[in-house]
Amino acid sequence: MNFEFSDEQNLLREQARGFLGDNCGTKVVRNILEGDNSYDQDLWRQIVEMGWTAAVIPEEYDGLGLGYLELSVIAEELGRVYAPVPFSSSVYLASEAILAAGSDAQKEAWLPKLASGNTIGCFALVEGPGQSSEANISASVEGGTLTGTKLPVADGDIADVAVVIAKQNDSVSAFLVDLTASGVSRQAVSTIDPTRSHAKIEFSGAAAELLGEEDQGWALVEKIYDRAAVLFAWEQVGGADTSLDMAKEYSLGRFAFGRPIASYQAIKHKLTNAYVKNTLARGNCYYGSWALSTNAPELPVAAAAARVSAIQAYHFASKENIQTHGGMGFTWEFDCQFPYRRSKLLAVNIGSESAWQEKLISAIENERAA
Amino acid sequence: MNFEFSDEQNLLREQARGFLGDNCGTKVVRNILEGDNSYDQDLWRQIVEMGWTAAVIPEEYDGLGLGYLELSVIAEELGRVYAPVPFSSSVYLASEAILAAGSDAQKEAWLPKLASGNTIGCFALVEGPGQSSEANISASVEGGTLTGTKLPVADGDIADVAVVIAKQNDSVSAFLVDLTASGVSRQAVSTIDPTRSHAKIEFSGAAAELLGEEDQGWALVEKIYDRAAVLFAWEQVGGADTSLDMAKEYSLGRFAFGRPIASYQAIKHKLTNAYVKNTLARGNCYYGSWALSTNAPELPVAAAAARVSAIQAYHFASKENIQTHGGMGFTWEFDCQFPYRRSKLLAVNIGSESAWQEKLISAIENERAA
Amino acid sequence: MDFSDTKEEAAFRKEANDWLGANVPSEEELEALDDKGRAKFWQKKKFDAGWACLRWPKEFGGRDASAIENVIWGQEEAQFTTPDSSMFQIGQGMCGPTMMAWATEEQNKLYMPSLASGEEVWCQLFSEPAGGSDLAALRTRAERDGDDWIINGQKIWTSGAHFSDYAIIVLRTDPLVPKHQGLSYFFLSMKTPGIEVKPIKQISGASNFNEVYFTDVRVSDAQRLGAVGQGWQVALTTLMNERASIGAGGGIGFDAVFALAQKVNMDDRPAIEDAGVRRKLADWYVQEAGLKYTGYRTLSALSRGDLPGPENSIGKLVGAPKTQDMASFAIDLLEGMGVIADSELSDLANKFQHAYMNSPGLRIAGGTDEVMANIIAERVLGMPQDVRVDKGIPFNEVPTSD
Amino acid sequence: MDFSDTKEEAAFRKEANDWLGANVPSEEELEALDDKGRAKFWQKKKFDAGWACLRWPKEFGGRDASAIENVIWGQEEAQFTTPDSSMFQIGQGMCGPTMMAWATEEQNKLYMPSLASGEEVWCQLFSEPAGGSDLAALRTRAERDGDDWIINGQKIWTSGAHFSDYAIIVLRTDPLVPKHQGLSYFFLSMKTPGIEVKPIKQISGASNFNEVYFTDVRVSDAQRLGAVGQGWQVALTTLMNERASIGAGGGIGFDAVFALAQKVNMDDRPAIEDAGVRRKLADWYVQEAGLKYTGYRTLSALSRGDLPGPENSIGKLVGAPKTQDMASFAIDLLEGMGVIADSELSDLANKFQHAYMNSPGLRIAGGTDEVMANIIAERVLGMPQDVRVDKGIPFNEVPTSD
Repeated sequence: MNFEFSDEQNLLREQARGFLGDNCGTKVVRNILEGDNSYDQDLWRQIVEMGWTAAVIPEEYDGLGLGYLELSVIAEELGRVYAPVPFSSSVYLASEAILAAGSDAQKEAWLPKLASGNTIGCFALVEGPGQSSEANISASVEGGTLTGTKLPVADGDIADVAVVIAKQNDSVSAFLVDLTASGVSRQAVSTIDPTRSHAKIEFSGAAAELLGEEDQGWALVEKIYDRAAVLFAWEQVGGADTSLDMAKEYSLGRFAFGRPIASYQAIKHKLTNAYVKNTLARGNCYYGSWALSTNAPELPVAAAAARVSAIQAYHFASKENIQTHGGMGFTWEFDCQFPYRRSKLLAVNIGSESAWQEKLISAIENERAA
Repeated sequence: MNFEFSDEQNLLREQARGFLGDNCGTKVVRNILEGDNSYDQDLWRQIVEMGWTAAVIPEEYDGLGLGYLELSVIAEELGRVYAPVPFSSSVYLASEAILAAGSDAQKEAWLPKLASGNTIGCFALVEGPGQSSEANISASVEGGTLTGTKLPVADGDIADVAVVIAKQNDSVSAFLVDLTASGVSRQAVSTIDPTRSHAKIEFSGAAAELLGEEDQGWALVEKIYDRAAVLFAWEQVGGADTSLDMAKEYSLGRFAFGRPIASYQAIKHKLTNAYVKNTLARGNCYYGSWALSTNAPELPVAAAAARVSAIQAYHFASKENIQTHGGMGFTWEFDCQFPYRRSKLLAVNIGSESAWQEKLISAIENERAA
Repeated sequence: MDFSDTKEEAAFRKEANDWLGANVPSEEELEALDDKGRAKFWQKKKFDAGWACLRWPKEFGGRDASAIENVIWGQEEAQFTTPDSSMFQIGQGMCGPTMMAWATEEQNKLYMPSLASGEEVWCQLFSEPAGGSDLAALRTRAERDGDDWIINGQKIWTSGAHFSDYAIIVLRTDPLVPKHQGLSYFFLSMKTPGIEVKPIKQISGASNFNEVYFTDVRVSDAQRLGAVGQGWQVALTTLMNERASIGAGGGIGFDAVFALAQKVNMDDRPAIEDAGVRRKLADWYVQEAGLKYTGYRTLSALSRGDLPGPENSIGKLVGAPKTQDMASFAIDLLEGMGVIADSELSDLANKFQHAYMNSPGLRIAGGTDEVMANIIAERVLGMPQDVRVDKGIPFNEVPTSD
Repeated sequence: MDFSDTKEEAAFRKEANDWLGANVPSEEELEALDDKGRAKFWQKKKFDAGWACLRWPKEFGGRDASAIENVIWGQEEAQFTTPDSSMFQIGQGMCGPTMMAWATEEQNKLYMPSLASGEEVWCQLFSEPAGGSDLAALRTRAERDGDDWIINGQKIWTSGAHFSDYAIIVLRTDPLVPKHQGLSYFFLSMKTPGIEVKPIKQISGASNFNEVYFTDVRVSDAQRLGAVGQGWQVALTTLMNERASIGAGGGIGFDAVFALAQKVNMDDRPAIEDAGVRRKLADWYVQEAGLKYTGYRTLSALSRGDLPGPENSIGKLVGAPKTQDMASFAIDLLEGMGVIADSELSDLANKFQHAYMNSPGLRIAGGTDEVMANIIAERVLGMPQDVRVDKGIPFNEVPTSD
């Protein structure tokens, strides 16, 4: 029985934590929150240099050929510092989609560039309020050109290439679209977490290349979302742990009625509750990473369980971190806002808690019917 | 603005509380729990003598012609002491059904007897696990005789007359059945709360008289359940308050680490939580009683809100009362088991929390569509 | 049990409604004014006609009205579109009652009418950075200097400090005695030299509060309320009035989320058809309805002439976390679009995001969830206080983090 | 990260499985025996072959096995249908380790093998009526009398007292010093004159616990463990082993409620199709799965040779209320039939009702939810203890209710 990360993976974690501690403190995040940049380009360049964008891309496409356990470690550490970079869009979504469905030519064309970080990818599915579904996709491709609007697209204003889910011949397929080519107009949009960029992208006759087989677009969404869910969950668990740490540290130093507020049961039990949720979510993430890294048939259940528990843990920890801080917690000057914003952003990117609860039970039904 | 009970109603409450305090202490309830009787016949006789079974029955049928605010007061006080009597079956359900749907002859035949307490009524709808619905009624009436099994029927072994929901000519109607006549076989069944009797009733050719119009059986169920929900909710709020009182008293007298456990935030906040739930449920019950007593069109929303919040309040208060008591709380010898058992019984009699949450939202949709 | 007014109440309601119908200012009357100007214009108009601070004595600018008349006035005024008067709330709701309880008649005759008329605005200077829930742990010093006191220190969470003319303030006049015994209470002009006001930006982006710094600020001993060392008792007067004026917190409620659930899709059907959504909505509905009818019971008590008790604290305790939960859930219902903070792109998301970012403050300002729960446990249920390790200890010897 | 055994672990697993396959008693072997007889028969068989109390030293009846070998043994034994051994759990899990840490080698050689073999059963006499969560507030007195001590008082919540041969016990030997300093620790025969055992009936109807009364019970000073006044330190050895052996609480889980939801109808469809039911099931599933994989992480630590920490407390803290919630919800799914406690009438309701009535005990026995939360806050998160007003005060001067 070995349900832990290996020594090498733990070494990677140490390096990642040290690097991000030095280069992605809350000042870096605050600069993006308050400034005009969509992401931290210096940090992105350094992350690329560390090889993280290349981690799971096979060596034949200039990647490092590492596994998803390594990527899980990176995801947790990025989540821990709410890194303001387009990592999830480019790595968990765009690269994964091309890896999963791309032709050899497409892989050769894009994966080396995505691995090198010279190209940033994004995933364009959502077209407005409510749950996205195979039935409510409006964007459409005809004669190799794409028309329609995607809103919001995470990192859509930063990315060079998009995996776009659209209709063609009355069925839903995935397409690769070069966002720097003509027929693409995009606009950064303000969001609840300005430290992660989102865009509205309007396509008017943009060149679109089928990615994977026709009519397999929705299956690809589900496959990529299952895989990304594990990595998102690690980012969420990382952020949830940061929230708990912040709350604990503050409670130890803050005195009321002559003693630290950490000695009051209301605070102790609140943080115990956060600890329990974080620990359960982490357990589910371990299993999710195992399933992801071994391409196990259990992935749909494992990914949904990781995602649901990580959403819940991050939501609770980030809001109760503010509560533990009292008045200072909801000031702009304090850092409590970062995990609170990020937890909500991550909770609705790639599908909400309710959607994943439904996926979980459906996956369990499928597993048990098999 | 007068959203309180009147002085007369409060006087009735004082009398009821005094009477039940003297005559329905936990010893009385425990005797039913541990003994062979289905209910406390002495207590029932006294309740009848106080006129409570006659309260809302019109004077023309030998009732007192009081209003539903008075009946609400009685319900809360009965709930407060978990009285082991068939009051809800006979008064909130059987009498109400006859009042609502009975012909003049039926009213004359049954209401004076129900008012006098000489006859006890019950309401036979459920036929097994899961939600009862118009579609899953199997009991059927043909040529004036009833065949089928009802399980469980609250107070079915005690009652003399039953309002039975059954099929006739492929639609669902209500029927009056004399349970002392031939073709009726009944058996008391053990339940989670032995202080309130339940039975399995098998009908094999029992004489059944249509109550109300044919095909209107399900409409009658919904109408009677809405009305009964308010009164059940009052019983639940009464029991929830008793649970909170017990927990508070125990916490004030129980010392740990040199001080009363009532001084620990874990206990204080737990009981505050119970107080809040009880107060909100009580607020909803007030509105429910107003709607019930004035036959207001808001009754479906008001009743469902009272029922949902009262179920939640009683469940929470009764389980956390045990928790506050610690080890002694789950001993047979202590009284914490009474509200815990009763809260569950009342939560599934006349439909569960989920069913009433659904009714509530449907009623709100209807109200807003109108 | 009925919702009708008594005869007297009905007559009062009609009088109020008639006056409002004839006097609510039109948009033309207001168009040249900014928000503060509008608020002051309307307040002055009400004052001139005897409709300001209804419960106050007439001699101080009020109407000598009963509690239920005050509620009826509020209900009637809410029927009309009138300028937002919240800038007067702290002054008229908390400062005024404290002054009337503790200041001299001359002082009240001098200051109260212009507070009631809106000509002068007051704020409350209690909270301090090191205080928080432990309000009485405040440190801002006042040292005696002849007939004056010299104030040095910092207050925080002061609403409206930047536009206030006067303030009430609690100060530490003796750090050598136990916490509650070393405080004294004053009122002073916010124009006094040495006062500096700095707005605090919240995570919602708004700045509803200020920091207020005091550097050798001089206040006359004649402006002291209560005896030296009696500041805590005076502060309790203010706080009792605070609790009465704290609501369930603005923001979004059942109606907003219900409407959203009718608009957005879940699993290719309107979200309102999803049983899970319905259960959640049902729970929120019963909480809101429960609060509403508990409020009606409070009004009944007022109507009988009774005073509302501390059980009113449940409004904030229930309402603030509920607002946060509903906002969070509403954003989830919007799915990917839930993140959009641009009202031109998504008129749906904006108000829920605002509530999401604003609700953490609702759960803290005016008493945290935890403090409200303590208040209910102690004052309603009669449970004992937690152990107080600072009890009886000189303030300057109580353990602190610094 | 993989779930495979190391080579050594795999070999050990095979050895265990082989032995079990050849030696698990058949129903014929057992049919003449009652439950206790079956348990003792199987325990003796395991003991004779070296498969009892695996982690104990061989000289005391064990196997000198590692923690992970012990887990593997447990996993393999669970694959077979064997007699219920829970009657030995407290003796072998808590009393034995305490004896081996504190008793003399002679005593251990004398008593441990027959404890390991199941020939003798031990129980633990700690809790008292006035103690509860405040275990060290126990009052049962031991007074010195020559080479003996005389015990008077009452213990409570003693599992298995009525069939135990020996017991470990903590007693107050000095009420004039602070709580933790006046305790001493002994072991004694349950056959000693003056001991009376009375079962406690629980609300579930079962009697898993006893009250044990002591009237002038004489125990030799030679049976003292640790020094006089050192009883609390000895008790901590026992309690550390208790926490390691507390599980998430038996009862019902996701599978049972999922299966029920497939069987019963809601709104004329199987309840499992109801989105609200699905959301609740999803939440319970992720809790159970989270506990399971947290358990795997603990096993990994054992496999590496590390010891599990106090974070194990989350199993009970999460599991007990979850059992209560699920039981309550399952009864609701049954609607009217949920009340039926007659298994002939409703095979569905019975187990959920049992869990409903049993779960309040799970949330209390072995440490209440609140105590478990304190333990995690203090020992895992490193937050300070609550204020202790009884600290340093002679036990007989600590405030009590009587």
